[in-house]
This record gives sequence, structure tokens and C-alpha cells, in this order.
Amino acid sequence: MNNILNQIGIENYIFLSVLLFCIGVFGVLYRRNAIIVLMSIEIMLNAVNLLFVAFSTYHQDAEGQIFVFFSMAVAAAEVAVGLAILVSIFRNLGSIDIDNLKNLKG
Amino acid sequence: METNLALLLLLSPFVGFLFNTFFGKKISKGIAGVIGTLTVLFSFLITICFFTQLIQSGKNFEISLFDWISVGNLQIDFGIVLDQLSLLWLLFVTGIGTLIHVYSISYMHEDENMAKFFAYLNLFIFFMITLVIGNNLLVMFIGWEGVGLCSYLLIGFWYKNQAYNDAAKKAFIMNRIGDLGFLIGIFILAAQFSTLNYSEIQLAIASGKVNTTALGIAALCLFIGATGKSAQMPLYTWLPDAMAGPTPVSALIHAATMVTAGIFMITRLNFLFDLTPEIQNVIAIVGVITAVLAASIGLLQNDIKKVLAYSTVSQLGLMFLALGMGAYTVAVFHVITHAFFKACLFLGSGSVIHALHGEQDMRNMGGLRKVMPVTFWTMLISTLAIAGIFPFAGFWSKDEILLAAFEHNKILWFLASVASIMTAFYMFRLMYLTFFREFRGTEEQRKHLHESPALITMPLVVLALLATIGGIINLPGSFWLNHYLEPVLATKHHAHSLGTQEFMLMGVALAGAIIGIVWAYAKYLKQGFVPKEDDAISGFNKIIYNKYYIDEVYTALVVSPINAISNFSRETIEPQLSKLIFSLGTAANAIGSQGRKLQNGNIGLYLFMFVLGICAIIIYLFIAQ
Amino acid sequence: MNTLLTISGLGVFCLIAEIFNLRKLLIPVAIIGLLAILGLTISEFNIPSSHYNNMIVVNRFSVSFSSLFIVLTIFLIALSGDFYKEHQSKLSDYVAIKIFLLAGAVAMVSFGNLAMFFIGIEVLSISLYILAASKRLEVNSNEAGMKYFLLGSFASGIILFGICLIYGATGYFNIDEIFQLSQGAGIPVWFPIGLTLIIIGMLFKIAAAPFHFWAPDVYEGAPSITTALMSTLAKVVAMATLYKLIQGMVPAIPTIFENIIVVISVLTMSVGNLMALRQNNVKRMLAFSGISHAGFMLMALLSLSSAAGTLLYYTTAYALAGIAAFAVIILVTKNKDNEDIINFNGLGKTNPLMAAILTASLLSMAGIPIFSGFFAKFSLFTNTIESGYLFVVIAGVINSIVSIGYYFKLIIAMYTKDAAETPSATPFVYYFTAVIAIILNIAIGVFPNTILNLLSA
Amino acid sequence: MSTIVIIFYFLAAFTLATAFLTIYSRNPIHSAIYLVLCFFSIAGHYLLFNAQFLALVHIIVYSGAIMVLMLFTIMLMNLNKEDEVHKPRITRIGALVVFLIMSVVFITIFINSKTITGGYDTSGEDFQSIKVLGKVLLNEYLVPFEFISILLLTAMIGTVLLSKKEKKNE
Amino acid sequence: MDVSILLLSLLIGAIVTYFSGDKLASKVALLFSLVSFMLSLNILYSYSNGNDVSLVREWISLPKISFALLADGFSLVMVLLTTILTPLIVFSSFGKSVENAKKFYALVLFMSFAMTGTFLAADGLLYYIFWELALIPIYFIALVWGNGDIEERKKDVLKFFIYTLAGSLFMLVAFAYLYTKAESFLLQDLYKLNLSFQEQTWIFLAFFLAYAIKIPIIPFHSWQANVYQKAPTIGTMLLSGIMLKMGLYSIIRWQLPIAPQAAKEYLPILVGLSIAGVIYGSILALRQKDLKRLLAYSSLAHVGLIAAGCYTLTIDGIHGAVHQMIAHGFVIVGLFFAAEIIYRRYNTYAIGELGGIRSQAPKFTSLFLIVVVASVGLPGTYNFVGEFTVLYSLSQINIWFVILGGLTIILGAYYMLKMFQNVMLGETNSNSFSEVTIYETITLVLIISFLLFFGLYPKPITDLVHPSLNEIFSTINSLK
Repeated sequence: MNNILNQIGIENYIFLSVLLFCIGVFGVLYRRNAIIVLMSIEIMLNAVNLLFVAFSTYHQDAEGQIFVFFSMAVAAAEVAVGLAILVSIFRNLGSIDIDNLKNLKG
Repeated sequence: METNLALLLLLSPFVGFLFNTFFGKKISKGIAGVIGTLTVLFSFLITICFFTQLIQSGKNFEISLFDWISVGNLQIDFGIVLDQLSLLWLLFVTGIGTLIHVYSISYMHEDENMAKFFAYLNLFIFFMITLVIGNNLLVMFIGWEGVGLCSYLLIGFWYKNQAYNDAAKKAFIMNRIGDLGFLIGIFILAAQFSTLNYSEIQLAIASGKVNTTALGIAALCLFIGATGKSAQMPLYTWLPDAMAGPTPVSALIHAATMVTAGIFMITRLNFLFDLTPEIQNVIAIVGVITAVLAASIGLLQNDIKKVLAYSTVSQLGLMFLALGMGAYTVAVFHVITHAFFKACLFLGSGSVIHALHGEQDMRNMGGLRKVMPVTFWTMLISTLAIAGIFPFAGFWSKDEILLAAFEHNKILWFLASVASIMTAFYMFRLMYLTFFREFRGTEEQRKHLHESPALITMPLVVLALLATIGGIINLPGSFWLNHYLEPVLATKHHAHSLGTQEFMLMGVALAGAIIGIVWAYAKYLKQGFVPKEDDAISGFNKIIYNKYYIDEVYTALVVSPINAISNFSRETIEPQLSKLIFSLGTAANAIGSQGRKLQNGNIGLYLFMFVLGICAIIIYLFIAQ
Repeated sequence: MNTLLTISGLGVFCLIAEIFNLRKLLIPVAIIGLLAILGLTISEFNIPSSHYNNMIVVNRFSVSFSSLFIVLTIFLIALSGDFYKEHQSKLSDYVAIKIFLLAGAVAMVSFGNLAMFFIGIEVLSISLYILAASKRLEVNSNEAGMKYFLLGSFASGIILFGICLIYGATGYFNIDEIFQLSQGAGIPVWFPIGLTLIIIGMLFKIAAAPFHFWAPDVYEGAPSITTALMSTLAKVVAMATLYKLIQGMVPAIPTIFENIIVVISVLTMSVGNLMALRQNNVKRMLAFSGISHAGFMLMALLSLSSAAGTLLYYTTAYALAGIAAFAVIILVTKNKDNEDIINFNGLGKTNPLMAAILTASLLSMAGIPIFSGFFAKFSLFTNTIESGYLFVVIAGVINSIVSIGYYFKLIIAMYTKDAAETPSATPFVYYFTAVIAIILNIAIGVFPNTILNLLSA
Repeated sequence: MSTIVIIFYFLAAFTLATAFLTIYSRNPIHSAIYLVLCFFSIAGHYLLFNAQFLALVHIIVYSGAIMVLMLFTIMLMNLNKEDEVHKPRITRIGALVVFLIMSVVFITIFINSKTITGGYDTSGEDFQSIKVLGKVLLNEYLVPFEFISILLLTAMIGTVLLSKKEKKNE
Repeated sequence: MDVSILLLSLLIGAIVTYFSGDKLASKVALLFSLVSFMLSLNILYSYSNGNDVSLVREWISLPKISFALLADGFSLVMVLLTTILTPLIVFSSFGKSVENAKKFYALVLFMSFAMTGTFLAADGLLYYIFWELALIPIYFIALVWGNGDIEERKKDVLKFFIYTLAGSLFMLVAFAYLYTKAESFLLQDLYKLNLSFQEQTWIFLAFFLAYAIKIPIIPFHSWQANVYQKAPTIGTMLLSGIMLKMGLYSIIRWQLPIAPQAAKEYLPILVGLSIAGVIYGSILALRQKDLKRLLAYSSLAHVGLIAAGCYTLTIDGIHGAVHQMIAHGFVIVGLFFAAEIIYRRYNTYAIGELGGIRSQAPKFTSLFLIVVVASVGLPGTYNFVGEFTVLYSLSQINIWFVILGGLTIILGAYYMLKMFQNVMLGETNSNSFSEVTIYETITLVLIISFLLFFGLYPKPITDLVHPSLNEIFSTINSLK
């Protein structure tokens, strides 16, 4: 089987992942809508997942892909909990603008 | 046996002190006084015992009681020595002490705290004895400070008057300045000789190998100590103020005994001072300046006790002059005669004050001669003695001083003579103003004028007697005192042979005294001049009347600056220092407050910092390298 | 291994207990179960072993820290009974989550594979998100949960990225293999980058500056008992894990990285202490105090090879003091709508025992002798001086001095002010917990050997 | 340039673009849609690596579960309006700056890192078929696998806990 | 029997006092402090018979910390000072009701326990622990039972706590550093250390900070007057009578032998600073309006002289310092107690409102005067022995030191007598002043008799401390 990395190179995947990760970070910083922030975090996780798979191929090793499963499960759990918190905030405040969360400071 | 006796001699007044302190309130005043007197009398008797023994055997008695302080290689024990010098001092301390105790029984009988008064007097005698009989400098220092304390207590005896308390405090502090000098002198001697025992120091000095520079400094320091206690320039100002105390106190402490401690100390350490002629010169000069200065102030004082006080300072100056010339026996001679006539004068003035119910201003006296004959005559004798009229005691001793001065340095002699003339003048001024012409006080006072009771007059008579014949102990020719003191003096002081020069000088001195008396007579008796009110005094007189403003100068130069520094420290330095420390806390708090603004609750900011932190770390680790 | 299994089992049991309506028994059973697990764990102390392809490694380090976690959990669950009195129907959920959280914590200190580490930290974090937000009707609690969740997930992403890079560099998740490879030459630079990212993620968890911003807000907003959990258990877990991570993956920290630790350590303790000075809310104040303690604990990383015992001691001392303090704080602020210092006025008169306990725990945190906090700081200082970082120690000392300022603010309030209201009855469990915690604290202060030398042999 | 490379670049560009649009869209629904597209493109990357199973799972989990959950929430909260006020300019610029710094920093360090010059290993063994993955997951990674269940259980209880209404005075 | 029993008795005393209830507390505390006094006498007896009463037990193996209590003449004297003054101080409060007495007296005993421990400890860390432990009770005593405005007091007491703690923490760092060198905290091991001059300097400085703040030496004294003023008198007595001796004791026991070279090098500065404290304290005392503040500054002046004695590095200086420490311990307790007696009657410390007491209370006046005179260092009182010896040692260093240091005897007399005059003398005060009670008399008489007895016969103390001081001195002088 031909190793795809011979043609594309692991660096490119790293750059792609890093950029994707940074876009995720950018999203977290840029948006006030909590649900979009959540999505940005998902993008970050996905960037890492992508890199995992790339490294998995790089090492010709299954473990990286196994870790992606774990990471997905974690992402799912996080989203579930995150959305639950979001919903209760929405119930209390009527908005999910994270800039409104400024009660606690000082 | 001798040890016990010596202890008894020392402790007897202390017992009196303890008794009067603890039981004074419970017993009647008279008994308190009697007990106080008896304990001193007892010491006096023991002293006589020792004295006769000494005369017979000529042997000193020295004993160390117990170890006191040990500092490194310096062992200081608590020892006593009874030799010619200390016994001589003891004799007149306890003797005059007894007389003054007797006097006080009557003088103080109206005071509610009489028992306390006697307690203090006894304590004073105790410390004075300690001072005298110690066999080393540190024991002397106990007594030295102890008499200072008693002086403090007694000056401020009428404690409700804060001016008296100020005087007491001043006396104590002026003394302490001297004491510091004394202490430093002790330190230097201790460092030099590793001992403070007199005889050991004398031996060490005699064996040579001494650092004269160090000894010079030591001698100077010790002399500073003496100027404090014996009221010499520049520390004499406390003594006139000390007249705030009851008159017996003035007589005992501030005329006869305590103030002579400086002379005692220098005589004690004559072997040391003999080695340092420069310091001796200093002593002589200081002595003579003090004598003239004090005498000149005495010329215009109106408070009867103040006059006597300045006269005391002046006489002490003469004694120091003698010491400075190495004429220790002469100084001691004058100490003794002075003790007699000055005690008598003070007691006499006390008698007058007593009769006038506390009036001390001579402008309000006069004409007391007839009412108080005993007081008058005894005082007159003493005045003649102090003026140096033949053949009273003062004549002999003062003449010796002048003689020594003449041989030593003509300028010193001249100044001393001037002081004598002034002495004669102001003493007779005192006599004339007090006892002659008409009474100038209130009618109320006139009614109560009376001669003092026997308990007061008896000591006066005894003292007047002594003032008359006191000169006998060292009459030219016999020079008993000279011979007596020879064992304690390192350098033998040759006695004067009575030559033409001596007689001539005697004549000059006598003539000087008479000039002073006549001058006073002319002004105060003949013209009936009464000193003006305070406000009316002007010109140079005002300066003298105000004691050359020396107190004011001291206040301006020392006391005020210290107080100013103190105030400045209290009001400025301390709060600022405090603030400085607090400011650290305030600064921390301020940072905290500013930090709270950063912690503004914004998730975006937190993330922002988070990412910046990551970037910083990554840059530092992987890019900046 | 058994620890993890039994803890998980206990958690599931708690959930099942709810089905059979055994609420009354829940907390006693949980505590007894945890005590049993504690015994079980300690029995493995001298039997180092690894399980399931080195997924779980049992050694002295993991056993001692796990035991500490279990002890802390026991305290926290004991306090839960009264705290959740109003929420009976959710009690089992709370207890179960805490026990699962413990399972995550145990996994974090006994991992042998980064997968276990990651899942462990996620179990811990997700439990904490839930607990922080668990007062769902209170905005503050929601806000705390949300903040913690967003920042925590972000940190998780960073950690995941780090793990990924390490995997990329080595091809393994197994830390033994990674440790081997990390010593060899030719390892790609991805490895240090990955490790750095993981460490940054952990620094976030222990709330080290500049990743500490979440802590005060979350501590303040979360329900008090969750704050107690976060400031004691969670912090200790994160610190132990960070230590284990570094120690497990690299033989020694390069100097350049030590510089970073020095800076972060000093910065963290300074920020924590200075910010705490001006706080009025006790929970918030303790959050900053916790941050400063994190700074102190980071000093342990400077003497990596010898500091395990010290770190254990420090964390134990800190956590026990924290438990005692929070027991009092929970009690005092039980029916209040905030946790301001004003609520503590006059506690010295109304409830002297609790005031004494709070005082003692604060003194311990401040590092006053005979309380274990003193020895903790002291041995940390000694270790650090031995590694040649005297100036960090001096910074630590200055910070200790600053810290007195706010600890004593609370003490002063308790003893000099007058109480506003009369005291209400105190449930026994608070006394019990606080007293036991503080006695343990003093005991290990008087006999520091017991813990200090556990890991050195 | 081979097909694979072209596909890679296309997919990469698509991934980045959709990711960016996810963040940039003002309407949450649009964001969600872009995100789904992004996930699909990532699945495409997985397929490039020949990791078919993973790609499938990815689509099922992310696009199927997570995104549906999110969309559901958005609908539930009625957030499908463009009602978000933009952040203040300073934060937007800050975000942008941080984004740039971070990208530059990370890319720099990876460029600086040792580039792999030689070829890549091709073991030829099968390492990513379902069979192999299953074996690895249930043998070596059994404990984490089981532990994941604890994680999910916790999340589940937690979610329930957070949304459950309490009956008063039970 | 070894010295640990002393610590035990005080600690148990503190606990029992706490549980004995408010009514009995003072009596129980007195009982236990007397018991510990007896025990210390017993130990002293046993020590002077040549028995070894020290104790060394391993406590913590890593870092190696021992529970080491060293009982030589020097430490025993200081312990004795503590155990004599404690019952005296407790006793002095008899006849005055204290709020929350059980806590109060328990804290007093606990503090005494810690101070005893400090004097005995021969292991650096143990010593440090006791050192810090002593700080906590006094903090609470001053905070809770103090007088004056509560807000001000809080600030000042906190400042005191932080300040002293700050100093001692640097000492802790020094100890930690020494440990890394010596691998032990034991005193004798630290004595043996061979430290470079630079190390010595830093260690000396760290110690100095701790001691200078505790003693205090200027310019680290700014906490003192405020705390003395605001603490309850018992606390002030404990602070000034015993606690500040901890610092002076430590200079001799720890600082000088461990870093002798540094001490030699900086001798002029150290002595100069101490003497500056003497003068500055005296000058400040001159114009104080508050009796307790005045006494606080007098204490500053006195301890400055003691510190100067320590830092002369001569055997005389150290000897004198020890004498002076003990004497000052008694005299300052006496002075503060006199202030307390006045406060009990007039409820003020403001000197301006006092005066005219002597006519109403002659007994009190006499007792007070004796204490004042002792504090001024009149020969025949114990203070003179110390002062003389210290000044003598100063004179051996430099004549200027003794001249400046000697100013204390002038300025001391000035401010003390001025205070006495303003407080006690003058026209009878319009407020009536009841004569001292029997408790108060006993307390003062005990203090006075101690001062007078040892003033005339200090030999027992000299003999007791001499060998141990010589030993320390030879350590200081041995080449390092």
C-alpha cells in the first residue's frame, strides 16, 4: 500500500492542523455566542484528531486512531455537558452571550 | 570583731532608714526623729572608736566582704577600707550628720512626712558612709550614686511643688553627667590595671609601666565626675537650685558632706592625679574660675539660701584649686572647716527661715539680731570664719590655700583672693540684711518672731564652736592634719615654715577680708541699702543677679535642642517610619486593587491571556533560543 | 488497579442505590466503601505493579496520592449530606459524580498511558463542570460552570494537542516507552513542544499564572462544597499529575524550562497573594490563596528528583487545611446569600470551636509552625535551596509574609468584631469533619516524618 | 502534482474555509451547517489516509450526533436569528492578532523542526482496518475503553442533574 | 529528669487552664506556672550538681531534625527568667477580672511554653518552631484583650505580626541554607560549619533581620511602641520582659557563633546601630505623652545597650548583656505593672492626666520609685551590674562607643525622673487614688527584692552562666 505521506508530507498535515486549531482558537476568542464558541472548540479537537490520524499513518500504528475514538467520546461528553450548562444559562438569563457572564469578577 | 563593727558602722543608718520607712507612719514623729538621730550617732561613736584605734596603732583596716561584679579578668569585690582619709571623712560626716539630725527633729516636726524625711537622711548617711569606706572605685560609685539619689529625694521632699521636683531632677541629672565621666574614668583604670582597688592601683602605678596618656584621660574623666558631684564649672548650676530642699538637707548634703565627695575622690586617687600635671592644672583653673564666678553671683542674690549656695560653690572652687596644686591636705583642711561653718550658716539660715515661716528673701528680713540672739551670734562667728578673719577656722584653711596658690601661680592667687574678698562682702551683706536695721517683713510675721528652740540652737552652738576652733587641727607649726594624712598621700607635701612671706600673705588675706566687710558695712549697714525689686535691677547687675544666664544658656544649648529633636522624632520620624512600613502593605494592597481590574470577569480576556501565555512560553522555549 | 475498579463500582452502586430508594444509607455506605477502598489502596503500597499493558501503574507515588484523594473525598462526601439536604432527589447523583471524579483523579496519578491520563483528566474536568454549575437556578453557579467549561475545554484541547505531538514524535502513548525515547537523540522537536503544551494544560488545571483567571470566578460562583472540592482535591490531583507527567516522561527538566517554572512559580504566588489582599469574599480569597499555593507547589518541580515526598506532604497539608477551612466556611455561609468576610464577624464568640479551627487552618496555610503548612513550606524551601534556587525561596518568603495579610484579615474579623446574629445549631458532621481534618493537619505537622518520607525510601 | 496532492490541497482549503466560515457566520444555523461541511471535509482527509472506519465513525459521531445536538439546541433556544451584537472592535482585533501570532508561532516552530527528508515507512501491514482497530481497542486499550464508559456515564448523569427539575419537598 | 518536663508542664498547664473555666483560670495558671518554676529550680539544682539535663531525640529523619533541648547555664538562666516572670505576671493580674479568662491565661501559659522552648532548643528548626509559636499567643492577647481603638489596634498588631514574621522567615531561609551545608540542624553541627565569609554575611544578615525586628534595634522598631501601648499590660510584660530577650539570647546563641566572621567585620556598624538605638530611644522617651509608649521607648533604649554588648564580641559584653537581659526583664515588668496599677485606677495612660499620686499612695510611690531607680541603673540594683559590664566592654572597643552609649545613664535618668515627676508628684490629684492592693504590693516587692539582691550579689548568676558563655565565646573566637 502506498503511503500517502510520501506524496503530501507530514508537515503539510501539521500545518493544516495547526491552522485549523488556530482558527478554533480564533473562534473562541472572536465570538460571543456560547454555542459558536463550543463549535470552535470542536474545531480545535478535530484539528487534533486529524493530526492524530496523520501521525498514525506516519508511524503505521493503530494507536493514534484508537485515541481518536477516545477523543471523540470526550468531545461528545463535553458537548453534552456544555449544552446542558448552556441551556440552564439560557433559562436563567435568556441569552447565551458569554459577555453577559460578568457577575463574577474582581 | 572589727569587721562586725565596721558593718555596724555602715548599716546602722540603714537600719534607721528601714525602720523609719516601714514603721515611720505608725510611730510618733518625735520617736522617728530620735531613732534616726541615734543610728547616726551610733555610727559616729563607732567611728570615734576606730579613729582612736587608728591614732594609736596607725594601722589601716581593710576587708573584702564578698565578690560583687566580675568582668572578664576584672574582679570587683565589695570591700571596705578604714584608713586615715576615710575615718576623717566619717568623723565629720557622721558628726555633723548627728547634729543636723538633732536640728531636724525640731525643724521638721510640723511636716507630716517627718519619718520619711529621717528615713531619707539616714539613707543618705548610709550611702555617704559607703562612698567613703569603699576600698575600690566601684563601691565608691555605689555611694556616689546613692547620695545622688538621696539628694534627689530630699531636694524634692516637698513633692507637691513641681518647681522643687524640677530642681531635684536637675540635680540628679547634672550629677549623672558627671557620673558618666566617673564611670568612663573607672573603665579606663580598669582596663589599665585590671583592678579598681585603691591600694592595688597605687601599687601598680608605683611600679611604673603606666600609660600616662590613658591615665590622663582617666583623670580628666574622674574630674568631670567630681565637677558634677561637687558643683564645679560647668556642672554647678544644680546646687543653687537644690536649695529647694529643706534647710537641714542643704546644710548636710549641699554644704558639708555630699558636695565634698569630689574632693574626697581626688584625694583618694592623689597618686593618680600626681602623675598627670596637665589635669591638675585643669582642676586648679576650673576651681578658681568657679570660685570667682560663684562668688560674683553670690554678691547680688537675695535669697538667703541662694547666697549660701553660691558661697558653697565658691568655697568648693577654692578646694579644687588646692587639689589642682597638689595641696591635698589643704583641700581636706578646708573641707573640714568649711563643713563646720557652712553647716552652721545653713542651719542658722534655717533657723531664720523657721522663725519667719518660710520667708527666704533677705529683702523681707532685717533686725533679727535682737529676737534671735543665739542664731545671730553663731552665724556671725561662722561668717567671720568663712570671711577668713583671724583666728577663726576659715582663716587658717583659706590662708593655706592662698599660700599654696601664691607659690604656685600668682594669677591663681590673685583670683582666689578676689573670690575671698567677694566672699567676705556677700557674707556680711547677708548678715547686715538679715540681722541689722529694722524688720522689713509683714506685721503678721513680726508677731511670730521668736528664737528657735534648743534643739535647733544647740547644734548651732556646737558648730559655731567648731568653726571657731576648727583651725586647730592644722595650725601652722603643728600641722597635725598633714602628718595625719601622710600615709594616704603618695607625694609628701612639705609643710610651710612660717616665714616673712607667709606672714605677709596672711596679712594680705586678712586685709582683703576686712575690705570686703567694710565695703558691705558701708553699703548695707551705713546706708541701709536694701536690694531693689527684681524688675528694677538693670545693667550688669541684672546679668549677675540672673547668674550670668548660664541656666538659660544651658537650656538653649542642650535642653531645648534635645527636646526639639525628641519632638521631631516623635512627630515626624516615628510616624514616617511607621508609614514606610505600612506603605509596603499599602503598596501590596494597591497592586491587589489594580489586579482586580484585570480580573474583569470576561471569558474572552481570560482566554486571551491564556493564549498569550502559551505563545510567550512557546516563543521563549522554541523560538528565542 | 483495584482502586480504580472499586471506586467505579462504588459510583455505580450509588446510582443504583437511588433506584432502590436507599438515600438515607447513601452517604454512610459511600464513606464506608471509600474507607474500605482506602484500606485496599494502602495495602498495595509496597507492591509496585502495572496492569493491562501498563495502562495503570501502581507504585508508591500513585498509592499515596490516591489515598490522599480518597481521604479528601471522604471528607467532601461527609460534608455533602448536610449541604444537599434540600436536594434529596439529586443526592445520589452528586455523590456518584464525586466518586467518579475520584476515579478520574486516581486514573490521573496512576496512569501508565497517556490515554488513561487524558480520559482521567476529562472525567475529572467534566465532573467539575457539572458540579460547578450544579446550582442550576443560580446565575453565579451557571456562570461559574460556563466559564470553567469553556476554559477547561480549551485547555483540554491544548492537552490533546500536546499528547498528539508527543505521539507524533515517539509513536507511543505508553509513558515508559516515551521515557525511553525521550532520552535518545534524534527525537523530533515535536516532543518538547507537545510536552510543553501538556504542561501548560496542567498549569491551567492547577491555576498557575497566567492561566489562573478562571479560578477565582469559578470558586466564587460554584456551590461552596464544589469550591472546597476544587480547591483541595482538584488542585492536588492536578499538581500530582503534573509532577508525575514530567517525572514520567523526561529524565530531567532542561534549565531553560526550569526558568519558565521559576517565572511561573514566582508569578503565580505573587499574583495569588497580592490579589487575595483585597478580596471580601472568603471563597474568592481562598481561591487566590489556592493560586499562591499552586505557585509554591510548582517549586517542587525545581527539585524534581527529590521533591515527591515534599509535594505529597505539601498537598496533604494544604488540602487538609483547606477541608477544615471550607467546613467552617460552608457552615457559616449556609443560609447567607454571599460569602463575604462580614459573615464571619464574631465567630470567635458565637462558635469558638469553629473559629479556632478556621484560625488553625489559616495559620497552617500561612505556614506557622506546628501546623503542617509550616513543614510543607519549609521542606519545599530546603529542597529548592538545595537545587540552587535561593531567590525563588526568597520570593516565596516574601509571599508568605504578604499572605499573612489576608489570612489574618479573616482571623481578625472572627475575634474582634461583634456577631450580627445569634448562632444557629451546628450539624455534628461539620464539627466532625473540621476537627478530624485539623487534627490530621496538626498531627502530620508534629510528625512530618510519617508523610515526608513515604516516597523517599 | 499528483491527484492525491490536488485532492489534499482542495480538501485542506475547503476545511479551513468552512472552519473559518463557521466562526464568521453571524447566523448560528449557518455556522452549524458550515461546521458539518467542515467535518465532512475532515472525513475526507481520513479517507485519504485510507482510514475508512474512522471516517465513518467521525461522520456518525460529529455530523450525526454532536451537530444534531447543537442544532437541536439552537432551535430549542430559538437562536436562529442574527441577533449577536459584534464584540467591541478591540476584542476583535485582539482576537485577530492572537490568531496571527499563534499561527505564526506554531508554524514557525514546526518549520524550524527537523523536516523529514527521507521517505516514510510503509510497513505494509494492515494497521487501520476495523479488525485491527477492534483488536487493539479491546485488548491493549480495554481499560481506557471501559473508562470511557465512566466518562460518558458521568456526562450523562451530569446532564440529567443539570436539567432535572426538582420536586419540592419530596 | 530533663528539661522537657518543663515544657510539658507549661503545655499541660495551658491546656488545663483552658478547660478549668473562667473562674478558676487565673489560679490554675498560677499553679502551673509555679509548678514549672519549681521544676526549673529543681533542674537547675540537678544541673549544678553536674547532671546532664539536656535532651536529644531524633524527631524527623529527613530532613534530619532532632528534638534537641540544650540546658546549659545560659539557657537555664533564661528559662528561669521565663518561669519566674510567668507566675509573677500571672499573679500581677490577680484582683482584676479578665474577660474570657480561660483563653487568656491559656494563651499566656502557651506563650511561656513557646518562649521556654526557644531558650532551650538546640536544633535550628525546633528553635524556629518555638520562636514562631511564641508569636501567635501574643498576637491574640494583644488583639483581643488589648486596649484602645479596635481598628487602630488591629492594624498595629497585624503589622507587628507580619513584621516579626517577615524577619523570622528570613531566618528560616538561613536555616534551610545552613541545613543544605551541614545536613543537620543541630546546634553543635552548625557551630562546626565552615562557611565562607560571603555566606556568613548573608546568614548573619538573615538572622539579624529576625533579631533586629524582635528586639527591636532601630530602625526596625516601629512596631514596638504601638503594640506595647495597645496590648493589655500582661501582654506587654510578656513581650518586653521575656519575648524580646529571645532575640538577644539568639544573638549570642545562634547568630554570633554561626557567623562570627561577619560579626567581626561589621562590628562597628552593629554596635553603632545598637547605640544609636539607645540614644534614639531615650530621646523619644523624653517627650512621650503616653506612659506605656514612654516605657516602650525606654525599653528600646535599654535593649539597644544589651544588643551593643552582644555585638562587642567580647566576653565582658556578652556577660553584661546576659545580666542586663535578666535585670531588664524584671525591671520592665515592674514598670509596666506600675503603669497598669495606675491604669486600673485612672483608666488612662496619658501622662498629662496623671500626677499628684504620691500624696495618696505613698507605698506605691516608694515601690514605683525603686523600680524607676533600678531602671535608671543605680548601683546596688541589678541593672547596674549589667549596664556597668556592658559599658565596660564598650569602652574596650572604642572610647566613643562608651561615651555615646553612656548617654543612656544621663538621658535615662532624665526621662524616667521626668516621667516619675509628672505621673506621681505634684499637687494631689483631684481623682482619688487608692493605695496598692496586697497582690500588687507582693508583685512589686518580689520584683524589687530580686533586683536588689542580685544587684548586690550577682555572683550566683555569674557562676551559672560563666562556663557556657565562655564556651560560646570560644566558638565565636575559634578560627572559621
